[in-house]
Amino acid sequence: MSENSLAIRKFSDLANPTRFLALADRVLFWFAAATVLFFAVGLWLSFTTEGDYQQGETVRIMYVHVPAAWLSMMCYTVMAISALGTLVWRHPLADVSAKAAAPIGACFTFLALVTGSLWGKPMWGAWWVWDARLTSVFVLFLMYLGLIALNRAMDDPARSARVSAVLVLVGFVNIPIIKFSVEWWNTLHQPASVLRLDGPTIDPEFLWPLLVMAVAFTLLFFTLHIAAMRNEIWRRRVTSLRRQAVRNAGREAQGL
Amino acid sequence: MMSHAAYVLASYAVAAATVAGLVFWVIGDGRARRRELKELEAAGIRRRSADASGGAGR
Amino acid sequence: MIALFLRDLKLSVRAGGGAMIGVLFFMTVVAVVPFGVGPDLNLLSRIGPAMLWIGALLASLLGLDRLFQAEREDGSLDLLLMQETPLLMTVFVKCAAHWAATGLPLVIASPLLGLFMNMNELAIGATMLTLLAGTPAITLIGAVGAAVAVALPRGGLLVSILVLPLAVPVLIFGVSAVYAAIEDPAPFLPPFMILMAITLFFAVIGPVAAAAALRHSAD
Amino acid sequence: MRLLAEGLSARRGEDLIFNDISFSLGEGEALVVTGPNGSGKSTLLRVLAGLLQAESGRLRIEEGPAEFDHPRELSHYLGHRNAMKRELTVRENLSFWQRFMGDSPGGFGVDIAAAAGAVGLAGITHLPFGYLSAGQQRRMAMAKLLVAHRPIWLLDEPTAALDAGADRLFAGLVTGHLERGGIVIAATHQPLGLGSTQGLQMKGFTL
Repeated sequence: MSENSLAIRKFSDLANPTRFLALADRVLFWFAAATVLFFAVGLWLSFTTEGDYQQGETVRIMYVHVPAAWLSMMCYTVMAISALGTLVWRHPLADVSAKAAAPIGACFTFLALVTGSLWGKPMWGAWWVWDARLTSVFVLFLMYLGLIALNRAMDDPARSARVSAVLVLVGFVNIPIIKFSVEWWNTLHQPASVLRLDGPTIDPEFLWPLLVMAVAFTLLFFTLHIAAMRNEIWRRRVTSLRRQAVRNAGREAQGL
Repeated sequence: MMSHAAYVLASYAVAAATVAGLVFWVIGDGRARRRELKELEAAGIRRRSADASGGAGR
Repeated sequence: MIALFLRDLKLSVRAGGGAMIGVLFFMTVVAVVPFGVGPDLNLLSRIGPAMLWIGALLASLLGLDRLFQAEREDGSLDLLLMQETPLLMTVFVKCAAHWAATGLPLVIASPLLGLFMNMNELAIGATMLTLLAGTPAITLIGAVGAAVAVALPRGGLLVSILVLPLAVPVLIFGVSAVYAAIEDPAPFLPPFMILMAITLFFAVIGPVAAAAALRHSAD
Repeated sequence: MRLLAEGLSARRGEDLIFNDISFSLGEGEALVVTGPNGSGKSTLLRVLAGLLQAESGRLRIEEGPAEFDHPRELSHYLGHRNAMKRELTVRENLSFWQRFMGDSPGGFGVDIAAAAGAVGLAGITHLPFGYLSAGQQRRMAMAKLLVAHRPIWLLDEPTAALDAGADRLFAGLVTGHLERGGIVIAATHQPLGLGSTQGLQMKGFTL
């Protein structure tokens, strides 16, 4: 709810990075507090609910795994919207947002992969199978890493913004294609013996902790994202101030 | 079931470690940037717009 | 010498450096294999060690062409050549830094990819060990290629072409050591010792050859 | 200490670039090499720096430290390129060269802040080298001459990218080096503003 209204404000009102910084200062504490609260409740719920009769204790992995997987996709969506913002509306913060989101998204995707693997080992007896869903998440992970590498390779933010925005959008369009192709590729080779990650039909026993954890992770994402955006704005200020320092040094030396 | 509990613990541990790493990275990055800004400010370099739009940024 | 090592490490970690890109390339290359051969886990676990080795070989060739070319472009190479410190020490230290920045991450990333290839613990351990022993040899061989091609425009591709054939023995003994470790009858140590010997051999002649090539490349 | 060149000649590919160049420089003496483009000024300096093999002739040090087999080990070479990494800060660049080169016998390099001050850019050593303007980069490359002691300075068009103020500043650096008993060989087509110097006019060599 609050992140929703923030999102709207972010796009309408906050063209000015300085205003964004002021707002970030105000909301960050509350976001962090809400995150901690939800995590406390979520963790308590997820350790006190009953285990599943089929999957035993391992069902508890779901409470971390599913939110992480959800965030890995949501984060990419945020980046894609930001990329649109860069390319279409030329919003000054859109590029900052996309850049700040990439490492966070990569971390959550990594988390989804690792917890999925830890879930898969006792369930399927293998750490990794080239199942359609796993594979497309893995491709997503590689795309995140590629974007981070691209952002790091270009030191001039003004130039790199549009280039990486194009790449983000291409990736966004490509993800459904990857998913389809992988699913098709996979069913061709392997019968549907593989257990699906989406698990058993969820009954309320598992639904509550899952939902609370999902909200907690989402809040965590927004907290981190806002903080990372703030860092990115600061980083750019440092860069521009340094260039200014260089120009000043030139003038002083000429005065000598 | 013991080994299953180990998997559960491992996944929560990985999650905690990843999230903690992310949080510390964001905080540390913020600290470093703020310190650099302070250093630059101490060196007498100031944003042209900062004087006008006030100390809202910090 | 330590200063040179640290500088090269810093350069490869800073913006535009290739350390992370190498690992990423390694992951991508290995991850693409199952798409080509299909998701059959038995097949994957059988070809896994070879795929990891080929991926590591290609990935460690990635940044090699810049090893001396970057130094030449900004004039640092001239100063490196002039010093009292023997040039082959300089070359060796640059190789060590390059390996620490690009080869070592590959070794560290390899167990993760081993899991993707459904390799068992023993195979993963053996692959990691052989990569640890073998990737320095690739860097040292590559240094010779990089030194030979330093003055050429678009030397990057040429370096790969020059170096790949020379790296074939490393690949052969690396992979055969891994398979020897997995399959019982063949002993692990002989091919592994040969791999170590190759690395040590190139640790001696690689810098000498590269230093000679650099001396004569100056214009 | 005395730097002697006897009958140097150098070849590039098939062409003889210069022939039979001899000079002798003692402590506190400078040689200014002048001549039109393509007359072989840069080639001469690269031969002196040991980066090119001389076709014939000898280059040696007299009354100097004994354990050096080539004068290049006692020389600073400032070529057309600055030999600094854009990604590293100025301080990292300078401290790398300081530590890597070490001091030649008979002198000490100044510390990095002092060297940056000497080229008039004291406050910006914490910035990445790539941020600096071309003139500032050139001046920082000159600061490199100060951080490690070398008795011989080989300077190839040292003031090409510099304005008049920086020119004077650089002339001061060179004069200071000469006063401390150094040897300077500079290729230039601008007057460096030095006092008494030997001159060497390169004419180019045509067959």
